[in-house]
Amino acid sequence: MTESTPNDTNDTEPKECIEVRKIREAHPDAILEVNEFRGDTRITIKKEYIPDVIRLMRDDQELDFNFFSECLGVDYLDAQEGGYILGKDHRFEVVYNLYSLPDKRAGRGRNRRIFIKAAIPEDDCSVASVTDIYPGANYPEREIYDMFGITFTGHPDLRRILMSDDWIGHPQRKDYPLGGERVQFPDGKFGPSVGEGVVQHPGESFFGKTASVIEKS
Amino acid sequence: MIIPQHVGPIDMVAVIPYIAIICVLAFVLLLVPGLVWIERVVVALIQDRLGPNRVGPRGLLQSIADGVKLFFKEDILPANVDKMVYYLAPVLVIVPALAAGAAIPFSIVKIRLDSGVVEPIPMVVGNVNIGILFILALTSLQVYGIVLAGWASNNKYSLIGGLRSSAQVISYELAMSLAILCGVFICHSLNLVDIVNHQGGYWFGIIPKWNVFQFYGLGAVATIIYLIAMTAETNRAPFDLPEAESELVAGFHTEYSSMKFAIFFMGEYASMLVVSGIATALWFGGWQPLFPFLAFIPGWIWFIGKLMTFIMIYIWVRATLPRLRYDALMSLGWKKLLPMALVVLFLVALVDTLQTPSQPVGSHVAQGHLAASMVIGESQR
Amino acid sequence: MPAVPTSYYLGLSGVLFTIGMIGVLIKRNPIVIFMCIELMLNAVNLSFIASGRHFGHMAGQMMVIFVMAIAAAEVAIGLGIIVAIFRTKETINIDEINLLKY
Amino acid sequence: MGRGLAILNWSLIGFWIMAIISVCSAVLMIANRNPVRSALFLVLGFMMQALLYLSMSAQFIAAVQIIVYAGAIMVLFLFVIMLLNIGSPEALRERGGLQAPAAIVLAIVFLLLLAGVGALGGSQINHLMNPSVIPNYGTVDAIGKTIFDPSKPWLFPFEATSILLLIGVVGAITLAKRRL
Amino acid sequence: MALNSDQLNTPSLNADGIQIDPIEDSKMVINMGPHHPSTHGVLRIVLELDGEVIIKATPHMGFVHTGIEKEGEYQTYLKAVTLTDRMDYVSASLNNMAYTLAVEKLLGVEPPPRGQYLRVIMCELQRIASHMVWLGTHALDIGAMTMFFFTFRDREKLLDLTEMMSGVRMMPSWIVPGGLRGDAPEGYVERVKKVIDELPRRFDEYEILIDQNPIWRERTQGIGVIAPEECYSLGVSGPTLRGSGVPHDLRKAAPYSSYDHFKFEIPVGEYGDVYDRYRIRMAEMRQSREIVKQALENLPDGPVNVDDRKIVPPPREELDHSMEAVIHHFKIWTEGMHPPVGEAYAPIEGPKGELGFYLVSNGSSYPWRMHERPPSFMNLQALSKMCEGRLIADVVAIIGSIDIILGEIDR
Repeated sequence: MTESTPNDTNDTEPKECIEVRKIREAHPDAILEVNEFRGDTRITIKKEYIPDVIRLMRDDQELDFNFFSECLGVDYLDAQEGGYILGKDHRFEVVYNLYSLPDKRAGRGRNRRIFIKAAIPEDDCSVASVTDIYPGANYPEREIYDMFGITFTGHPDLRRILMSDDWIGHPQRKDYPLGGERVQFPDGKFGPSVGEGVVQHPGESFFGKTASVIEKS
Repeated sequence: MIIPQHVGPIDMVAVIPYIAIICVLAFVLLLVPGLVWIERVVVALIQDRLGPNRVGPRGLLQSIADGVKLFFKEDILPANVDKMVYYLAPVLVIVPALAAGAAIPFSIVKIRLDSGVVEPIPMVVGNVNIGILFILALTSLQVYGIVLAGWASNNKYSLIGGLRSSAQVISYELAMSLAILCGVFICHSLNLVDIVNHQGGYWFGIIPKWNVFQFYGLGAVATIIYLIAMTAETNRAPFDLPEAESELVAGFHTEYSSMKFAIFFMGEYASMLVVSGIATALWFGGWQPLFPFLAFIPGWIWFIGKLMTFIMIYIWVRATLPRLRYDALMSLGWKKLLPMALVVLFLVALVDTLQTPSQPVGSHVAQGHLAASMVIGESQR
Repeated sequence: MPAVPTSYYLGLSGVLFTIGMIGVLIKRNPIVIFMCIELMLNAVNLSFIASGRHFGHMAGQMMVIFVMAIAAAEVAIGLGIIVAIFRTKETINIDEINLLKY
Repeated sequence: MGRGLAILNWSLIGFWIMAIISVCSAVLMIANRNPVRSALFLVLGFMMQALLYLSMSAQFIAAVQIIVYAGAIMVLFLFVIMLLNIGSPEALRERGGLQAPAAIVLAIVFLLLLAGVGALGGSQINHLMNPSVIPNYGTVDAIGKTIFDPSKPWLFPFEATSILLLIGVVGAITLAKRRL
Repeated sequence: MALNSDQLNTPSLNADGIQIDPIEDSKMVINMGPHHPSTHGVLRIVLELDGEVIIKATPHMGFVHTGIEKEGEYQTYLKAVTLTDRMDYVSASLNNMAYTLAVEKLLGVEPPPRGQYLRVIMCELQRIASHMVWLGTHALDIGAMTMFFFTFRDREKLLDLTEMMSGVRMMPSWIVPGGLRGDAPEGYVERVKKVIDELPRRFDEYEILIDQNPIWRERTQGIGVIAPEECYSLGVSGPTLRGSGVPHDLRKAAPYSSYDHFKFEIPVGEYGDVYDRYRIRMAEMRQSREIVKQALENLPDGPVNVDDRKIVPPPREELDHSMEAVIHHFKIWTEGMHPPVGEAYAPIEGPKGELGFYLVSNGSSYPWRMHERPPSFMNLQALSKMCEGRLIADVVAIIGSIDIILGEIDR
């Protein structure tokens, strides 16, 4: 926050925070977008550069993002209208939440948080894993894989983490069908559903009658 | 109270062992539900909560209700178990515990023989001259029930629990045997009736000549070793590793249900009672009263009172202490208790030899060597 | 009280010894073979005690004490060896433990 | 007791019961494929032997038999069986061949030999039905006094045995420990 | 399992027809959980054992996955508060707080001081309650069962306070965007004072029971050691991180909700073992009590909510005479609030560690993406590292010391 002095946004070359500057120095064409909102900086970069940029964040003495807070996925698909919201040209983003943890004893850390976002298009739903840089990315990446279907190349143990292993689909995608759970009501009819008729729910997840429905959608 | 030898056609002297059998069996088997209730109430008191209070007055009938429930529960037989061993294991747990009660004298009755002589007859099932050895032999068999239950259940938790438990029982049996041998040295007898009789009398008319006070504090050390070892021997907290529910679910009896589980439960409490009874008889004077002026209280009340004190200690310890870890348990048994017990045994033998110079030294040395050889023999396991 | 003749005990001892011997010869599992050896030792113990009683001599019981002590030592070492072999060879089949053969 | 009933005295009945049980358990032990069950049958046999010792008024030996054999040695066996996980019957398949018949033939020969020896030398033994009784025979006291009597030859072997046991302890630990 | 050579070629099958692997040097795989008493919920840990020594511990979770994050996308910002209660159910207010702070960050508002102080009081009381649950279950795992009853007895009193404030004992949902659902009731302050005056005696009681107990020390000291560097890279935070000697507390490092007004200390461990974590949580309970005490003493007067009718519904009495109030009331309850487009992450120091909510707003009244950074989830990653080479008995001590809540891990 101290490094990023607020500047006139109309300026074509706004004064950038140190993280952006460092990334630009190392990888001139990595950054897609820099977003400042309520004091937080979010840097969207091309997904090919993710391991390098994360490693830079960790290893650079001036940046010193020693603490891997988490990473999460976001789906920007507008399921009703089609297309992506907020004018994005990629469907998914993986947000790496890094923290420069102030450790007075070791004299480290700047008490600064940065959000690195990887832009991931729908047709190439994968990104390099950062587990070798931060081992703590293990579970969050598995969760993103589980929930969004984004594969992390180089992840040591990429399995579903929250859903059962035989689950079909990735539930937090915006186009994942909702409702239609086959609940038997007293009058013998099935419960409320989305759209017309009964949508078979992936809750019946064993590969069988419902699998084809989900895989088509 | 003095009983004549012949009440009607019955010869009381001959009948006493049978009365003792009934007493021991009834005491152990009836007290087990009572013990469960006592334990729950006392633990509840310590833990600042109500405890059983639903069934009967003050929850008194709770254990009976539990027993009825267990009796009518489905008897589950897990898949792929060794049926013979699986059914045998609970029996092997409870039988040695009950049988060991046979050698414990719990009271004395005075009988006026037909000749007019008043003879004190001990209430004991089998007044055998190797009573202590008998008890040691039976306690050493208890491990079978546990290890076989663990193995036969075809469950990893059970197996680990069974192995743990048997290793624990075996290691603590050594310290326990040595501590018991200290008592044998003090009393010069392997017969528990003789041992209790030896503890009659008072120093200065007030301090009872119990083994725990004998031999300049060595008796007390041996008693403490025995008490620790007996807690471990019965798998009770803080040595309740085999059934440490937070680690091994329920240890060796994870897969047991219904009455078989109840039998394990009863076996645990029965062996608690038995080892407490041994402690009472061996260290705390059995039926001997605490003070001479309290001699009017019958011996069996003294015995049960002392026994219940140990049960209370059991419960108190259970409510207070965390559980030991397994390796710490083993190192406590092998590295602390066993050497301590050996040293105490040596000192006791030394004091004994010095105290009684008139006797040939050989017999004491003999006892010491025999003890040592037994210990070494057991340590092979 | 009429006692059981000593020869009965000796006969029983012989039978038990023979059964133990058969076990040693036909079993593959070294642990069971070990158990058979224990059985044979016990048969011998039985004859010792019977003879001791027969002649009213303590020597029989003395020998039994020694046999038990030695059996304990033997079992400890023997089972230790079996466990060690299992660790290295992954098998305890007596036919396959022939390291010294070649 | 009448002469005709002498053969049916209680000691003898007890002996036959114990003898039959011990022989049966021994046979079952070697006939069983499951080592755990074998061990259990052996324990049963040991118990019977302890009872036989008791019937020969060797109380101390009987107690030690249970403590050492049933309580210690067999538990050790069970431990090893369970630790090596060879408890399941399939673990070790007994292979046939000539071994079993040969063993049985040998055993019969051996038994015949024993019987022959018994027939040759047993005549004196059979005459002595009642053993000579010495006071306190078989008690701890008698055994202790016998072992430590300097005039008898048992003291040195006894001490030697204790050293042997010590060696056994050290050896077992050395073998079992992966790294000392 | 011993196998003959011919058996090795044809792997043996068990009764179910499943192939049995030849065991490598007596390695044993044990399923700890999901129905295991000491996994604090339905966690399943696959332990690979060599004897009783753990070679590898692999946690499997998801058994109580309820899809709260997904559900949050279909609730208005105000209604989603109730979902957050269900994540870390033993300290629900702190979840509300983190979520609320994230929404407020999106909105760019901050409640007035009284609201902030009351939030702090609620959160710190819940932190104590959460640590009490932890202490009770942790001690129960290690075998000191009396502690469990002691802590739960005292936790009842803290839950009573929550009930007095919100009417609910476990899931208050009282902290909402814009402030609180309502002001503290009559007599709340006095009652809180009474309860917290008694707390130090209770804490002493706990410490008497186990603090110096040699068995407890032996079970906890030197167990589950983790270095600060490992904590950093694994994302381990909270008492576990402080146990390793890092004096990091978000209440100090990035003060929120006027935590900078209070004096308190960050307890730090030395060795990073289970005992240090236990000591830290004990010290934290005392520090939390201090914070509550200070907050009660300096509790300012005034409103508890922001004065913005687009965020906070108008008070009930205004509805009777103000048409505008009725419209606002209707709008806020049917449509909800509209934060600007943007993304916000608001971390707080939860009882288990850094508890943050990541919200993505597309300008509608529903969050586009609601994500919690679950501290237990991240801390659980350290389990495998802490367990290696230890015994089964240590696993339960270590799980207890990480203080996991499966509702939070699985969400």
